[in-house]
Order: sequence, then C-alpha cells, then structure tokens
Amino acid sequence: MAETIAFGIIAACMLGSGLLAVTSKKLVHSVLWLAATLVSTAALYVALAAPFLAAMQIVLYTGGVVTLMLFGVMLTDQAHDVGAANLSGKRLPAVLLGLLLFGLLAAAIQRTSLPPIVEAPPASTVELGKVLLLDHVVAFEALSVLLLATMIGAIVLARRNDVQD
Amino acid sequence: MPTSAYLLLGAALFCMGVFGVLTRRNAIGVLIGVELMTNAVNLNLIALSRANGHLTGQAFALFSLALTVAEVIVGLAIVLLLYRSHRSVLTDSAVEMKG
Amino acid sequence: MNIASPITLAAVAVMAPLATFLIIGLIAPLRRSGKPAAWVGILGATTSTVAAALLVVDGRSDILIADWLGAGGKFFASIGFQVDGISASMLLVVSLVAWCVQVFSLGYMSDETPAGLGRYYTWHSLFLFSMNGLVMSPNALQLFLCWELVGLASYLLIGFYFRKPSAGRAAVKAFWITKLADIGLGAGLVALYVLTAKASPDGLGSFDWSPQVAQAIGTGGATVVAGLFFVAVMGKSAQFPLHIWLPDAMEGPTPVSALLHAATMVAAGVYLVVRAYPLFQAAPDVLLFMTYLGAWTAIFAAVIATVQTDIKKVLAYSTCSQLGYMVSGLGAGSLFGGYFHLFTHAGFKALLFLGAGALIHAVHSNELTDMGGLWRKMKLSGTAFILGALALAGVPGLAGFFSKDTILEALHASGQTVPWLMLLLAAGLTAFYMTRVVALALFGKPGHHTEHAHEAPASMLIPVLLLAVTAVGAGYMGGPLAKMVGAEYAFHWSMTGIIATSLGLLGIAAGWAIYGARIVTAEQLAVFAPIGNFIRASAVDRSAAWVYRNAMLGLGSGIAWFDRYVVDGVMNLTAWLAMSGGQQLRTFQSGRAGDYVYAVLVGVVLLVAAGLWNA
Amino acid sequence: MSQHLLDFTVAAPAFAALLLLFIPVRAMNVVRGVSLVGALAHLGGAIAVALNYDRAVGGVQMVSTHAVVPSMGIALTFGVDGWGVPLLLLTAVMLTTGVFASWNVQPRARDFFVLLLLLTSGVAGVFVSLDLFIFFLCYEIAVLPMYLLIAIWGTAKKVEAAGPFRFVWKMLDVGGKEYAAMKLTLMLLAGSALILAAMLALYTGAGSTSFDLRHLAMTTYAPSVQTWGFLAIWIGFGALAGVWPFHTWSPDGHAAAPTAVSMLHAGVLMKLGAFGVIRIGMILLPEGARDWVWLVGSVAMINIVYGAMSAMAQKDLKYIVAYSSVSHMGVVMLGAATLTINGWNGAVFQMVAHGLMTGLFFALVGLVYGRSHSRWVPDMGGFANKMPAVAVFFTIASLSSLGLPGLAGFVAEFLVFLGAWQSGQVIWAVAGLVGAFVTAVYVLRASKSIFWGPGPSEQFHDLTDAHGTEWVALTVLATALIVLGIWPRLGLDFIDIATSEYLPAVAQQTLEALR
Repeated sequence: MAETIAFGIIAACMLGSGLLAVTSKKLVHSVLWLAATLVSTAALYVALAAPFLAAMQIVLYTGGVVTLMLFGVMLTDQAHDVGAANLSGKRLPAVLLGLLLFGLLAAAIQRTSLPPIVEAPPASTVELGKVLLLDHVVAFEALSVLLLATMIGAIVLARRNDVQD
Repeated sequence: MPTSAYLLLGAALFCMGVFGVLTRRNAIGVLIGVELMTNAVNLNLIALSRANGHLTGQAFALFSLALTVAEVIVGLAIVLLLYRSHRSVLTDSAVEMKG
Repeated sequence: MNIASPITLAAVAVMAPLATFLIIGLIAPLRRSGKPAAWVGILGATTSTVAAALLVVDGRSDILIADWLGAGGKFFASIGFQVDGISASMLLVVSLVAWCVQVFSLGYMSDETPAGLGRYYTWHSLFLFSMNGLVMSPNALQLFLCWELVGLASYLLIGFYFRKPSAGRAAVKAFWITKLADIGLGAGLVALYVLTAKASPDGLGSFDWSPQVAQAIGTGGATVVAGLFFVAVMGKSAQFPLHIWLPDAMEGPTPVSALLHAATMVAAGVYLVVRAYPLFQAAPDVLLFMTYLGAWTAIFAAVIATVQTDIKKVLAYSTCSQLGYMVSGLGAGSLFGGYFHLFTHAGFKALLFLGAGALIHAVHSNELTDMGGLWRKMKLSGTAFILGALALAGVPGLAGFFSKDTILEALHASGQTVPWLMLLLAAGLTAFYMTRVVALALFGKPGHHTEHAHEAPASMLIPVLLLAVTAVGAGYMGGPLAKMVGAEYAFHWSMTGIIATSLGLLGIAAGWAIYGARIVTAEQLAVFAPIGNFIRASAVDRSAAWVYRNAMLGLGSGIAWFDRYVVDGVMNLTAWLAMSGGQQLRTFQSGRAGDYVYAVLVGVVLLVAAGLWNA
Repeated sequence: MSQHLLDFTVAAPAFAALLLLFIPVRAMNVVRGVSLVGALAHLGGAIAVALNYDRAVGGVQMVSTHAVVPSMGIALTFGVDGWGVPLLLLTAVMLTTGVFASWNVQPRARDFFVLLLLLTSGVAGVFVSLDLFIFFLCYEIAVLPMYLLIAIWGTAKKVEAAGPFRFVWKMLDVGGKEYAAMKLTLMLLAGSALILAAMLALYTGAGSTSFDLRHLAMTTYAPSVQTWGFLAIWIGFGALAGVWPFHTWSPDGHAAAPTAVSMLHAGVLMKLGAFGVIRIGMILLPEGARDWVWLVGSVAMINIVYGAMSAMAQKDLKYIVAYSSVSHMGVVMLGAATLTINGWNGAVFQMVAHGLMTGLFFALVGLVYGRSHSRWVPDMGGFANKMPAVAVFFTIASLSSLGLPGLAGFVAEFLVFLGAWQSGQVIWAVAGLVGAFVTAVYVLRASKSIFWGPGPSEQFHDLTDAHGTEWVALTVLATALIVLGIWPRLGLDFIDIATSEYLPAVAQQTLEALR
C-alpha cells in the first residue's frame, strides 16, 4: 500500500512537472521543469531496482543535459524570450494527436499480457558492468566512438568560422 | 506495482513530449520535448528489464542515456549555428530544405 | 602415276593459294612492292594448276574430313576434301583459268601502282583459295562456307578501283544481291539438317548431298531443300531476275571479269546443282522450274546482249545467257550436259574476256565504237577473240557446239518443247550478237584510238592463246569428261544439232550482213529499238532499286523514327512523368521541421492503430 | 593452386584498381602500366582457367568457396563451367584490348582505369559465380561504374525534339551524355529491381538456406514462381541484353560512351544480360522458361529485324554499330529461346563472337572518330586512301557482323538458325536470315561510304592509319574473330559441354531429341 502511494506521488510529480516543462512560456522554466521530471524518473528507477541508472540519470541528465540546455538558452539570448514566439498557434491538433497516441498506446498496453514485476534485490553494478562489457562490448565500444565523434562534431559545428580571418 | 502502470506512465510522458515537440517553435523547446520522449523510453526499458528479470534492458537504457547526451550536444551545437546564421532559434526560420 | 595421294594433291591445290594469300596479305613490304607479289600469286596458281592436273591424271577418288561443328558431344558437320571426277576436273578448270588470268593481269594491270597490284594479287589468291575449297567440298556446308568467301573475293575485286564511286556501288550491289539469294542456301542447309536429323536415330543431321540423303528426306523434303538451294544458284549464277548484279560487276578489272564473272565463280551455282544433283533429282518440280527459268534467262539475256555498246556488257549478258543454258540443261535432267557446258564455257568465255581485255588495253575504252578495225593492229589477239566468238556461237567443231548440242539434245529428249525452242532461238541470237561484236570491234570503221593500238605484250598473249586452244579443243574432251562424271557421251549428229547449227550460221550471217557488210543498215533496224529499250535490264534493275530505296530504306527510316520517338519516346515519357510527379510532390516539402514532425507522428499513430487493428 | 585460380582471375583487375588509387594522377605511365598489368594478370588467369578446365570431366570445376554470411547461406563461391571458360576469356581479351584502346584517354585517366578495371572484375565475377547473391552483387558492380564512365568521358549529340512526345524534351536533355548515362543506369537498375525480387523468390522458394546456384537448381519451384519469376528475370536481365522494347538505352548509351567503354559494354556487359536470362532464368526456372519461350523468341525476332532496320536508317556511325548490337543480341536471345543444343551453343557462341566483333567495331569507330572528329557517315568518304589498315579491319568486322563464313559471327548465327528451325519455329530462322541480309545492306553501305570513293575531303586533313598501341586491339580482336570462324571448336567444345549438361533438364528432353 505504501508502495502504491509512493508510486502515485512520484508519478504525479513526474507528470506534473513534465506537463509544465512543455507548457511553460519561459524557456528557462521549461528547462527547470524538465530537470524536475528527470529527477522524478530517477526516483522511479530506484523503485525499479536500478540504482545505478538512477544515479546516472541524475548525473548525466540533470547535471549534464540540463546545464547544457541552460547554457544554450543563455547563449542564444532566449532567457527572457517570452510569449507567442515560443509557442506555435497549432495547439489543439497537438493536444488531440497526443491524446490519440496515448489512447492507442494505453489500449496496446492493456491488451498485452505483461509479466509482473519480479521482486528481487536491486541489480548490482557489478552485474550490470558484466552485461555491458561482456554481452554488449561491441555496442559499448561503438558508443565510445560515437561520443568521440559527437565531441568533434559539436566542436566543428559550434566553431566560429571567422576565427581564421 | 504492475508493469503496465510503469508502461502507462511512460506512454503519458511520451505523449507530453510529443505535444512539446509539436507546439514549440523554439529549437531548444523542441529539444526539451525530445528529452521527455527519450526519458519515457528509458523508463519503459527499465521497467521491462525488471519484469523480464534480465539486465539487458538496463544496459540498453544506459546506452540510450549516453546517446541522448550525444544528441543534446549536437542538437545544441546546431541551435547555436542556427542562431548565428539566422539570429533566431525559431524552427520556422530554417526552411532552406524546402522542395 | 603415283606421285602423291589424291588428298595430298587436293590439299596442295587448295592450300597453295591460301599460303600466297597470307604471304602477300600479311607481309606488307612484299605486297607494296607490286610485281614480286604478283609472281608469288602466280606461283600459287601454278602450284594449284599442276596439282589439279596431276589429280585429273591420277583419276582416283578419296575423301578426307575433319569434324567441324558438333552438338551434345557428337559432330555433325565436317570440312575437308572430296576428290572425285567432278571435283578434280572442275579444280583443273578453275586453277587453269585462274593461272591464265593471273598471268594476263601482269600485262593488263601494268599501269597500276605497286601497292595496288599487290592488293590485286592478294584478292586473287583469296579467290582461288575459296574457289578451290568450294570445288573440293565434301558436303553442302563447306560449299556454303567457300561460296560466301568467293562472294567476298568477288566483292573485293569488283571494288578494286575503290576510289571510283561506280565501282563501289557495283561491288556492294553484287554482294547484296548474292547475299539475298544466299538466304536460300542458308535456309536450305538448315532445312537439310533438320530433315536429315529427323530421319537419323541419334538425332544428328548432316549436310550430305548423297542419294541416300535424298531418299531419306523424300520428295517433299528434297523439294524444299533443292528449291532453297536453287534460290542461291539464281543469285550466284545470275539467273533472271537476280542477274542484275552481273553487268554492273564489269566495273572490276577485265581479268577479274574473265575469272570470276564469266568462267568460274558464276559457275559455282551450276556446280552446286551438279554436286547436289541427287537432291535435285528427287525434286522434279524444282527441275522443271530450272528448265524454264534457265531457258528464259538464256533468251532474255541474249536479247539484251544484242543492244549493248560496251564490249564487257555484251559478254556479261552473254554469260547470263550461257548460264541459263547450263541451268536449263541440268533442269532437263542432263547432269553431264550442264557440266560439260560449264567446262567448255569456262574456256571460251575466259578467252573472250581476256581477248576483250587485250582490245580494251589497246584502246583504253570499253566502247565498241571506240574500237573498230583493230584486226589490222592485233592479228593474234583478234584471231583468238574470233575463235572464242565462234566457239560461243556454236560453230561445229569448236567447243561450244558440242556442249550446247548436248543440252539441246537433253531438252529435246525430255520433251520440254517450249524451253527447247527458246534455247534454239537463243543459240541464233548468240551467234548474232557475237558476230556483231566481232564486226564492230575488229573490223568496221576505225575508232579514234585505233591508230595508236598495238598488239598485246607476251604476258597477255600467252594466256589468250592457251585459252584459244581450249576453245577449240575442249569440245573433244566430252568423252573423258563424261567418264569422270560417271555418264556416257559420244557425239553424233541429230535433228537438234542440225537446227541449232543452221540457226547459228543464220545468226552469223545476219550479224555480218548488218554490222560487217552493212547490207542492211543499222538505221533500218531502228524499228527494233523499242523492243531493245523495253527489255533492257534497266527495267529489272530499276525495280530492284525502287525496292531497295523505298521498301528497305523507307521501312528502315520508318522503324528508326518509330524507335527514336515512340519506343524511346515512351521511355522518355516515363522519365518525364516521374520528374513532373516530383515537381508536384516537392510542394509537400515545406522545409519546416515542425511539419515533418507532424507527419512522422501522424505516421506513428497510424502504424500503432494499424498494429492494434490487426492484433 | 587451381582452387584459387578463379579468385585470382576475378580479383586481379579489382586489385589493380585499388592499387591505382594510391598512384599519383600525374604518373600517367605508371597508371597505364598498372592497368595493363592488371588486365594481363586477368588474361593470364583466364587462359590458365581454360587450360586447366578438364573437358573430359565437364561440369563445374575449380570451385572455391569462402563463406560470407553463413546465417543466410551467402558464400563467395566461384566455379567455372563450359560456358564460363570462353566468356571469361572474352572478358579478359576485351579488358586488355580496352586498356590499349584507351591508352591516351583524357582527362582523369587514372579514375577512368579504376572504373574500367572494377567493372571488369564484376563482369568476370558474374560469369564464374556459383552463388546467386554474389552473382547479383557482381552484376551491379559491373553495371554501376558505367554511369560515371559515360557521364564523365562520354561525348554525345542532342536529339531534335519531334514525335508524339516532343513536349518531353523541355524537361529532359535528350541525347546529352548525362542523359545517356542516366538513362542507361535507370533502365538497368529498374531491371535490377525485378531481378532482386525474383532472386528473393528463388531464395525463399528453395528454403531460405542457401544462395548456391547448384542448390537452387535442384529445387522445383511452385508454378507461380516459375511463371512470374522467369518473366521478371527475362525483363530484368533482358534490359541489359537489349531486349526490345527495353533496348533504347543502348543506342544512346553506346553512342555517348568513350571507346573502351563501348567496347566493354557492348562487347561484354550486354552478354551479362543474356547470360543471366539463360543461367538464372532458364536453368533455375525451367517450367517458366518453357512457358515463355514463345515470347522470348518472338521478341528476339523483333530485335533482329527491327534492330537491323533501325541501323540501316542511322547516319551516325556509333548509332549504326549500337543498333547492330541490338540486332545481334536478338540472335543470342533467339538461340536461348529455341531450347535446342544448337540454339544454346549458338547463343553462347554468339555472345563471344559478337563481343569480339562489336569490340573491334567500337575500337575502329573510336579510331575513326578520334582522327576525323566526326561520326557523321554521309560526310565521310575515301578514308581507305589514308587509313588502309583501318579499312581492312572495318571490313573484317563488317563481314563478321553480316555472318560471313570464316568469321566467328557465321558459326553463331548458323547454329542459332539451325536451332530455331529444329524447335519448329521456321519463322524465327527466316527472320534471322532476313536480319543477316539487312545487316549486309547497312554494314557494307556504311563501310563503302566511309572508306571507299575518292579521297577524303578537306575537312579530314589529319587522318592517319592505325599506329602503336592501336594495332594491338585491332589485331587481337580480328585474329580472334578469324580463328574462331575457321576453327569454331576452340570455343564450341567448351560451350557444348555445359549446354549438354544444363539443357536436357530445362527442355525436359533427352540429348538425342535436342540435337
């Protein structure tokens, strides 16, 4: 029972902050609400016995991504940009589409017979590491290359062309 | 909690992301929507990993996490570039790909 | 006589010209040097002639074949040499005439550049090789191979003066017409193969012309095969209406005309009938057709010959006419008659052409009117020419008389009255036009080149005189020749012979009266001019040209237009539709990322819905 | 050694191409040298294959297998049968002579040779591939470089707007070299799409375990796969073989392509199409083949006569030769459609004969065009005065084209006509003979108006005879034509082995009945 209540509270936090993240007029607020959503999700990860991922979620997402986004907002002078320019007028179709999609997905989930959550001790980081570095080592290495490429790509993209002049 | 609860939660979050992507004109706003969507996906992955009692789902979530970071970095770089060339980050202003 | 085996001799006779062809053709410095190349060519011809003579003397038959084409691990076509009486005697005729012509050419072609002379002898060697190969063919397929090669040599030699547009046209025309006719031979070979394959246990056909084959394929099959073969004969041996290439072929150097277009190559058609005679005998319809067509060609060409002013054209039409005799004789069932005439005709027609060549060489013109009175200047060549003309006219005692008589006899014996009458009439006409040629060219009013004319050089005279001997003597070879062919022959006077002789003498008298003694002036004969104009070859010629220009080229242009603008047009239209469709579709691409996201999400919704629907 | 011989032969040109990429563009002689060595290695390999092939044993020999995707049953399997030997030799000869013919190609010679060599590896791969997937892969490798080769090194002339679809001209650059290249590529790729579909049907129909042709050949496919699969393969490969009405890329493509490319394309690549129809379509789908031969043969008949008639109306030298290829490829398809030993032997022999002949033709056309800067036949005349050797070679090619005995073309056509008559379709044989006659008309006319007549006019002032490396291509090709014409068993003995092995199953008759 307590678990259900906890789940309800976290879910409500997540959905609420998520909704605010997509509806806030101020971009900075949006980013901050996104951070709140991500933290709530991290809490759910803990509930799903994935502490390592919860930690990563907070470190990478909330620490890294949100910060980056804030930088982005600042750098592009959007901090105080408020109002219509941020939000397009076509809100009703978007709401309908979102609701329709949710309805369909919910129906799909309801129809599918899913295995119940197995109550087990949280997965140890050691095991996760084994899975990562034994079963999926190629993907892991590919990911590292991807990150390197991302880094180089970001530098190339963001570099000012007039530096040479 | 049943697995479907997590999945429904993920679906709801995903649809919010969809809504965000559709309504934001600001490129960073769009990125926020995308983040919500990937987050929903990660939630599903972990929930199903738990349900199946196998860690591969978590490993995937981890990869997805890293990919998201990469995506945000490149996305923001593009936003900066867009801002520099168009003095605006509104997605409507970049229509050079018009057929 | 046992010098060498018959096969060795045959191989030498065939391969010697091939060797000279390769030597002259591939060794460029030799070819460009002219005279030495000519001597190499003559050496080849000499070797062939000697080998052929030994073969005739030897008299044995033999055959050597090598597998050439196969199917499913077994061979059905072979090439090689077949030595028997017919091939040996024909080989001698071909080689001897070729030798005479090649020697004659030394003098006749003396104005040619060394490189041109080398080329001339290259093609001559190619011709002799192909023709000898044709003669020695053990089956119809090899005969066809060589038949076409002979046509190639003819094409190259007619077009020898390739800078002259008319020579080019004539060469191509000759090739086209004979090639058109050769469709018949090709189809006939295919039919022969298929028919024999049906009758054979292992499914393999053959290209043999033996009586067994004729029996196996039956009358129906033989009619198809022989009929198709005969189409090719009509082309090669210049039978109406496919004769139109032969007069044009006179664009080639005169010795070429003597060798190819009078004595040997045009006789290849007749030779084919001779060789494949079992097949023809099994097809009476074809034989009947041959009798009539040959007779018609004989008289038709003879009439045209009477109005020609170019000496070579007269001889060309005369060749058509004489080939008509041979075909008609073969059609009447006389294998020996046709072959005998081929044999004698080769000698005196080569003589006539070489003699005409000597006259042309003297006055540098082909026109009868430019000659005139050459007798006084060129006694030897003139005598030889007159001997040839008399032999052709069928004067008793000379070669043409005997062979023509054999054919007429055969027609009479087989009861073919109409062709028989036609051929008799043609005999009279032959005598008439030859007398006309002799009267105009050798006697009569001197032409303006006659003054500077002089007797031909020795290289030209020797072959002419040698051939003159054959024109006199070949007729007496009938007995031995018949034995080689496997027939019986002994001359005796008959009603036909008397009529033909009288008609011939009448023709000579009339010719002399009009053109020699001028008792009747040519002007008084002008009433016959319309007939001459009407029957002129140009009528056939013109229709052929019309067919070529309108039917073939016109159809070709039409198809090419259709291909370019309709077939390809549809392809282009497809491309155009795709591009236009693209132009329409591009408006969907607004360029705004938001629109694309909408599209993607709508797509996702639809896919999920579809998935649910099906689940 | 011998099990890697085919690997070596196929890979040699590709390896040379790879090597060329590391050679500086300016080192022209090195570029040529490497290309030539690659070509000669290929030729040597092909000759070694021919010498190693044991005719007494027959069948597929010198098999080499390297698994590529074991889970799908894809393996790089090469093996040579009786057809492969002459076709491989043909490819090698064409590449070698093509390298000589493009000795002075400009600009970007290195890139040209890279593409040329790569393409040849693809062609050779198709001829000896025993794996359907690799077969298709090599096919695409052979076809695709063509686009660049034509679009970069080609020359072309615009076609005037006319006909019922003249509005199309506004959007398309009809006749331009990019147009020609694009048209060729698109039409052949459209064919490839059909082949791919049929290939997947074959693969799944045989249990989705292996692409090995020998495995597929043992499978009996469902009637629908037979019928539609064969049709798709016929049209798909037929597009490359110039089957009417999918031949229209050929005149424009061949006319626009540079000399060596025309040589290889008309000489070898078009054969891939016909080879594909027989090797894949007919052998793997015999029922489908039997259902459709009436159509294949009838269209081939159209090809022969229609192509020849079109050629007769052309005034551009390259178009004449290109249309003659359309006509002659009809002979190949006709032979295939007869389903008789002679027909098939003739079809494969015609592939070789036509390859050599058309290669010689295009080499000569390139030579004449290079000297006279004109392809317009009516303007020419009297060229034999200045270029006698070229005239002789041109005559040889013409004569082979019109099927003169003593040259390779005759043997092929004669066998095909024998087969056509044997198959009971006399009309096919007659159409073939008529086509041969029409060919005689247009090739001799072209030959006459180019080379005969009074000396060349003023505008052709720098005509010279063949010299240097040009002799190599001309001599080799002409000699091959003559040798095969005089002694056809050199090729036929190989071809007959494979035909005797494959045909009885396709025609469902005994060897005796098929002869």
